[in-house]
Amino acid sequence: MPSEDRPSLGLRLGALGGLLFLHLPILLIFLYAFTTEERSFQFPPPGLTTKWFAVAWFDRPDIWPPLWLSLKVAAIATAVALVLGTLVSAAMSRASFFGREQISLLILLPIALPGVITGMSLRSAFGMMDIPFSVWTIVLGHATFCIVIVYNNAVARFRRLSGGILEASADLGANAFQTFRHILLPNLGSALLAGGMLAFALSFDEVIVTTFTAGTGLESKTLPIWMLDELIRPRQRPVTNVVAIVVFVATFFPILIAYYLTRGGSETAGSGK
Amino acid sequence: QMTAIGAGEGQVDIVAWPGYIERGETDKAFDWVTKFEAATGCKVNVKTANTSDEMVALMNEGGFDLVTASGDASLRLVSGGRVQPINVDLIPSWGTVDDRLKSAPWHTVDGVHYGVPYMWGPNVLMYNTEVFKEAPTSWNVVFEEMTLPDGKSNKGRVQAYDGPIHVADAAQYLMAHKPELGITSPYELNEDQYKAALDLLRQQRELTSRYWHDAFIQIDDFKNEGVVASGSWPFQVNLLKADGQPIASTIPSEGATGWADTTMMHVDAAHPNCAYMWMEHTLSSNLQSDLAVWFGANPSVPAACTDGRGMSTAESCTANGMDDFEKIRFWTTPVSKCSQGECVPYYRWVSDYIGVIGGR
Amino acid sequence: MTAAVEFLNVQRHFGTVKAVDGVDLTIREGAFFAMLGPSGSGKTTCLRLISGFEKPTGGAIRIFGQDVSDVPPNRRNVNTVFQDYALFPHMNVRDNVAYGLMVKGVDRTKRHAKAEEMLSLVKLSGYGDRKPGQLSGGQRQRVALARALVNEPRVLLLDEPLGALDLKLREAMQDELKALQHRLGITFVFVTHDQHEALSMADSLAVFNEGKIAQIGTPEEVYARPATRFVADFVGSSNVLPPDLTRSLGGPARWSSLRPESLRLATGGDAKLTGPVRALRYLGAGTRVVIDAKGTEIAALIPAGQPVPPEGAAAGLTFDAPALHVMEGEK
Amino acid sequence: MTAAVEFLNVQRHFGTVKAVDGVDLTIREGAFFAMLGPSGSGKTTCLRLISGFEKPTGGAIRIFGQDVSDVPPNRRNVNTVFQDYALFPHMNVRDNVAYGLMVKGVDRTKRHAKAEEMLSLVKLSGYGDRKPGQLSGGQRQRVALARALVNEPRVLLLDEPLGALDLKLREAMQDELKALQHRLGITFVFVTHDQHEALSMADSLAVFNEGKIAQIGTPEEVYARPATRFVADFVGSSNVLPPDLTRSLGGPARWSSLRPESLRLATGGDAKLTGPVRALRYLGAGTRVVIDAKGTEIAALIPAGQPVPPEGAAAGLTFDAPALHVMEGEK
Amino acid sequence: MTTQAILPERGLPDRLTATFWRRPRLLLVLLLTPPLLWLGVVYLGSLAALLWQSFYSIDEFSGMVVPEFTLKTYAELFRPSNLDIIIRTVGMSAAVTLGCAVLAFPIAYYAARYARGRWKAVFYLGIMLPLWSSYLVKVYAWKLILAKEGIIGWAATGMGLGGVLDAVLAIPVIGGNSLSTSYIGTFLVFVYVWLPYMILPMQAALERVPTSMLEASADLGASRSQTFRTVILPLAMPGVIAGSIFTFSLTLGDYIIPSIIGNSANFIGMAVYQFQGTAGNIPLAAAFAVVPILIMLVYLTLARRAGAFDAL
Ligand SMILES: Nc1ncnc2c1ncn2[C@@H]1O[C@H](COP(=O)(O)OP(=O)(O)OP(=O)(O)O)[C@@H](O)[C@H]1O
Ligand SMILES: Nc1ncnc2c1ncn2[C@@H]1O[C@H](COP(=O)(O)OP(=O)(O)OP(=O)(O)O)[C@@H](O)[C@H]1O
Ligand SMILES: [Mg+2]
Ligand SMILES: [Mg+2]
Repeated sequence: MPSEDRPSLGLRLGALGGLLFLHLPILLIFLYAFTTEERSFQFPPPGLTTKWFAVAWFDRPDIWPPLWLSLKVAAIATAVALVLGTLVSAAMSRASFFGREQISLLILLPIALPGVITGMSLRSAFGMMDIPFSVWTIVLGHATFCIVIVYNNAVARFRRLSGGILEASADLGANAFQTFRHILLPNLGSALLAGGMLAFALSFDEVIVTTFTAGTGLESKTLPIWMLDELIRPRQRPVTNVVAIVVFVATFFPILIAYYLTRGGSETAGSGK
Repeated sequence: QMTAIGAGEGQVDIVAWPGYIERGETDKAFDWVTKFEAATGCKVNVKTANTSDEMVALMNEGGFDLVTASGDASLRLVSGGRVQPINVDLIPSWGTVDDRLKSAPWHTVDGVHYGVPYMWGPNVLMYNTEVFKEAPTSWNVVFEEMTLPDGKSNKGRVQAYDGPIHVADAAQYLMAHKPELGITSPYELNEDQYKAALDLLRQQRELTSRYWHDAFIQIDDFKNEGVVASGSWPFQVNLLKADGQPIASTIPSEGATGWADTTMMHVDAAHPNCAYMWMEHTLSSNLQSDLAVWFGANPSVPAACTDGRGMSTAESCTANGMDDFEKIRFWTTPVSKCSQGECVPYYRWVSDYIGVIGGR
Repeated sequence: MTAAVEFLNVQRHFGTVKAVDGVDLTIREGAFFAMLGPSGSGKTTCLRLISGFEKPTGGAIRIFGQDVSDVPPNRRNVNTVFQDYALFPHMNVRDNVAYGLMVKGVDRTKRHAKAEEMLSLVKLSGYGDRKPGQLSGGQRQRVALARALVNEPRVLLLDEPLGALDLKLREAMQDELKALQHRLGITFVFVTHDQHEALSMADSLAVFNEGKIAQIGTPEEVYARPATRFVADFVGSSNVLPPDLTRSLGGPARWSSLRPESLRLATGGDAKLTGPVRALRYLGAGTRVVIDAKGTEIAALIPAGQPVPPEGAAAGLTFDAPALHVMEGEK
Repeated sequence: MTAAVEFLNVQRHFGTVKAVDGVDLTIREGAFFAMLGPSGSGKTTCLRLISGFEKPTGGAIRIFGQDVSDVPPNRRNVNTVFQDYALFPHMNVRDNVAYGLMVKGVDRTKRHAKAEEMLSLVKLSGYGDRKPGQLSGGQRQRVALARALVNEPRVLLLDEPLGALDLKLREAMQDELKALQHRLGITFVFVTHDQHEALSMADSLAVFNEGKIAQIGTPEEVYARPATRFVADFVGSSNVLPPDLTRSLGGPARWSSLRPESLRLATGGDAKLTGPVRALRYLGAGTRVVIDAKGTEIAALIPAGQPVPPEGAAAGLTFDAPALHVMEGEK
Repeated sequence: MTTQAILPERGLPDRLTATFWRRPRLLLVLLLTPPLLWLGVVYLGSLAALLWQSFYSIDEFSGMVVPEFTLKTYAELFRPSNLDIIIRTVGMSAAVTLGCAVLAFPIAYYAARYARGRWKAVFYLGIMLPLWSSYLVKVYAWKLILAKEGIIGWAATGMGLGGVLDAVLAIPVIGGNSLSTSYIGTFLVFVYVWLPYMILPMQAALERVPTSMLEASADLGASRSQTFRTVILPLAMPGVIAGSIFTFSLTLGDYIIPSIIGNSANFIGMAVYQFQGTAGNIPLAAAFAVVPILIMLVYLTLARRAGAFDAL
């Protein structure tokens, strides 16, 4: 487009409207964290109060175990996905080899197949092998679809990374491990961060696979499952909104930081070319 | 079968209907778990299930000790071998159980008891009192298209239960309005009777904008979706009333289906001692009495109405239909062998009802 | 004196592609050796065989007399200036240059001192704190050079290091590189597809064609006495004469070459080649005149200042007999 | 004859960057006009002003006499061959070429016929079904050319179209372009930073420096009589002589230029410039000898075949008086 | 010169490096083994286990699985009411994908082409943040928005547009008593929750379209809309397809949204969930699961041909 090209009115409205569409329901979630109703909502809210924040903080010890569990599951799943995703993307970025296409399909499968199927097949496999439900069964399910997220980010970066810098490192006397530590990791870092963040977010908010791979006890109730229970069984329903918006607000800055990190990263990585 | 109760295992896992096992979290006044846990050291873990089918599935999968199974699930569990016979001698309060329930066919097979009666009640017709100044007298408000007292059609303003057992409600309606079909029990339908019931349900599909299987979503729908009448449980009625909504319930002239639930024990129960302790607790504590008030149902121990161990009173029991036992046709699993000879079995109810909801 | 690099019948095939197909080569120590050839002729592959990024599928490679078939790139004291420089984008210039020392475990102050020394060698003192992204093309090129030199390699490989620079900068860098090699005395192996660059910089060059060496020798040898038609044509835009034309000009019935600058306009009757002028190209330092000598196009370079015949006019060209070079490599 | 393109004191500033800073320019119809200049001198911006992708911040542009300030790019009958070709990767070659006709609504068979015609013009008949990704650099360049020509533009803009090609291919394409322009008679505006290319192809050229035109004229004028030191230096590697040296050689006390090829080795006492030989560069067609004439480096091009003094030896150079060109543009 | 031409080997890392250099395949195998064990054995193994069960059947009365090979379950899958479910779900998935594509395009296009500096960050946050706010809470928020006495109804009445809303709801099949009990509502909520998954790959694809391509098109006489249709859209297509893999598959398998918003008619996800979880009919659930697997495999094959994998 010419440098003085301006977006047309229709495009601006479309883009702005789209963003609003994405955020209006979230505003509503904010609003209903302050409603005075306790059980089920109606519009407009009959009154506003801030007491639910206090209630969530002081009176609801049942929030914390699911929150920690979700953080733990997401952290472990992300870590596993980071390792496995980086390994495949490293392999896939190398010269072609037999079965490459099939592997790329396989990596994609857990995200391309609906979550019910992933969840149900893992569950029936657990059943057949008599694996008891635990944190690890949840992690197993989550890591499976997180790999592809990490992989996508890493493989794109590998593609952009000029192969030259890895050879340059070896040429200057670095062994494979030094090259990994000093060249590959710093250049891959921001892509892994972005992939990791997204994977974490997905895992943190996952319900569908989790309902299949989590046991029934309290100790395997992740935050989304807790929310599901809360929502179909309304007591102090605004508390779920409070939890949702606290998570939302808490993630605002990490996302912003990740944005600036990955943006900067893509620029420097591109300049190697 | 157990012969003696040992020390508790520290926990008991129960599959239950929503609202059945309260520990004072929804309402501080309703708590029949905390004391049990304190007394026995058995921690109670509850998995709620919204339909009988879900309960059967959960029990088939295992990992639970007890289930509050309704009549449309209990026999399936027995014949599937998922539950074990109960040694009533190990339950000291067995003798206080309502005689009408002690050997009810939905949990007693060949004289062997497979559970302890828990609670029973009718599927009432819940309605909005602003629309119905007077209680509707017939289920026709949810089955036939009509103009309601507020002058608007009932189309889109009624709901029905999202479980195949709802076919029985249709059959019961036909019992009264199409006697020529010769239906004697809504759970025993031959092909013609079954077909007529399905046709009625298809007609109902036109009126129903959403089926309910989740009690709380139904509550939301009565509040926000303009739903004014539906088959329901006293539980929702009570919650909505407590919220100040213009809601009431009735048993119309055709009668009502109802549920009678039994606490049954899994064959592979991992915590049998706690399970027995819980079964005893269900009969002897404030549970029967308070649950009856909470859920709007009837205790299996008649004394619970009057002995002041909980909130029930003789009046509240009467209001919940303690004396209507004979009028209620309790959920039982339809089987192919029936008093008419050949009946449509339950698995066809399942798939056909999915079809009806899908508009077929 | 041992040879710095030796190729003994080296082959590198990729499936059916014979990238390098039986190359014998000796690069003497301290040489400025150029590899010249069209795109795809196997120059880069040869360089990568020396640095160890490719392995020969046949033959052997020796570096300072030692067979290197089992020596991975990081252990060859041979460094490369990559065509795209391949600077590490996340490190500043100083760390880039010091990288080779860092991986060897040289301590921080020492390696930074050495890096500064290298940077001043390539006239970039004071740029140590910049990131590669903040440098111009020519500066990046010099950082790449400094980085490759920091390990004091015994052979420096340069893969078209000047390809991405514009003409002015390129000429300046050519001079610098030449001076640097002079000063350091390291063996330079330089890949290019620009014949001017190869001729003016190398003291020895190999012309590649389709994975084979077409000719090897000094620039003067290769330019003035091309062995084959391919070399004659590729190294400078020579006129290639078919056997019968060679004979009619007094040579044997063989292919021969005639450089445009050795031709001049005939005055009077001394014309050896005649025909109409087909094309004129002004080149600043002279004009290129192409005549059609009975089907063979012959180009002559007429120095600036001399009169040039108009397009279409008949013209005669002449040359001194020794300028006609018979190519031994062609039958 | 109207001018094809006219710039009247055109300016294009980006914030504080004066990319084009007061350019007056007239390109006559049918010309092969080159814009030459170092990187960042504003050549591309000028081209984009003609095609309409930039709007002048001052001055006016006329195309065939008509002011185009209000005419968007798609309505100017001016087409561009982009530096990176910008072929549509999702269309085959034929559809790429026919694109300009398709958007005009020409029907399928007609536009395909025309596309084939264009492809044969650029010698690519039979390549219509390939995707751009399956072509070599030179072939892509020709597709871009065919695509730009299909609309029969009255002005064709070429932004360094040969920059990405290697030397051999580039020379071939230069000849082809030149021939094509000859045949079609369209006005070509050609951007390059390669002075050889500009000199040999253009019949008129503008030398840009920092957003301004440093000199405009025929290649001969610009090469032989540079107006400023910048031009002398940029267009061919001229020797630039400071005023006192000019005067000592018999000229006025002004800056002057002296082309290397107009210098020759002095035999006997006719040396006008003397000094030690600083550098020798073999160029095939000759050798470049640089002497240090009292602080000013003077390069001379000695044709092949003549004896060349060794490095370090004292040498004398001479020239014919008219070769000394005094630059009017410098005080 | 004193340095050696060949440097000595220093310890294990160097030795391993040399081994990897001599046998590049070895490194490849080492890299691929852990992920392939995970995905190939654990994941594919589980899928196979599931599919295996689709050849079992269920005892109709007790609900216990009969572990004997039979095709009975597949016969059941082709019952009209089950076919309805499949068609309904695939139709909804296609509609949602289309809806997402249409809605995502302006956002992705603006973010890729025009947003600069701070606005770029705003767009990034604007797209990413909804991903971080609980899916369930969002869905319940929509229930309130779409309810008969919810926000849309309230706003429509307030603005005197009640008639428009009624007219929309009166459309046969997709209409209903209220937005929250109609297919329109289900569609809206699906589009909403999956929209970011469409925007991200689309934006990435659009960012890769070089500006010179658009200039070339304008230069050749194309108007904005012609450029859009003939250049931008085809070049952004791999991104759209990549996004559609997400939106299509996510819709195909979701069971929570249609059970909260909509008219109670089953979707594949619900059916699978109910047959497996509620009804315990694992064979039928497994047979149902085969449907999306087949659909997605075909879809992926086509997508790969369109080059969408590179755009993911
Ligand atoms: N890894 C590879 N796999 C397959 N073929 C290859 C590989 N590397 C090089 N080739 C082929 O080998 C031949 C020689 O390639 P090489 O890169 O050595 O040429 P070059 O002379 O450097 O050309 P250029 O001037 O274009 O860089 C080419 O045909 C190339 O396509
Ligand atoms: N859109 C823009 N915004 C800001 N500055 C610009 C823009 N376009 C060009 N410039 C600046 O204007 C000057 C002239 O740029 P232009 O691209 O015309 O140079 P050029 O002569 O074509 O150089 P090159 O040979 O490198 O292509 C440069 O300093 C450039 O950075
Ligand atoms: Mg190369
Ligand atoms: Mg430019």
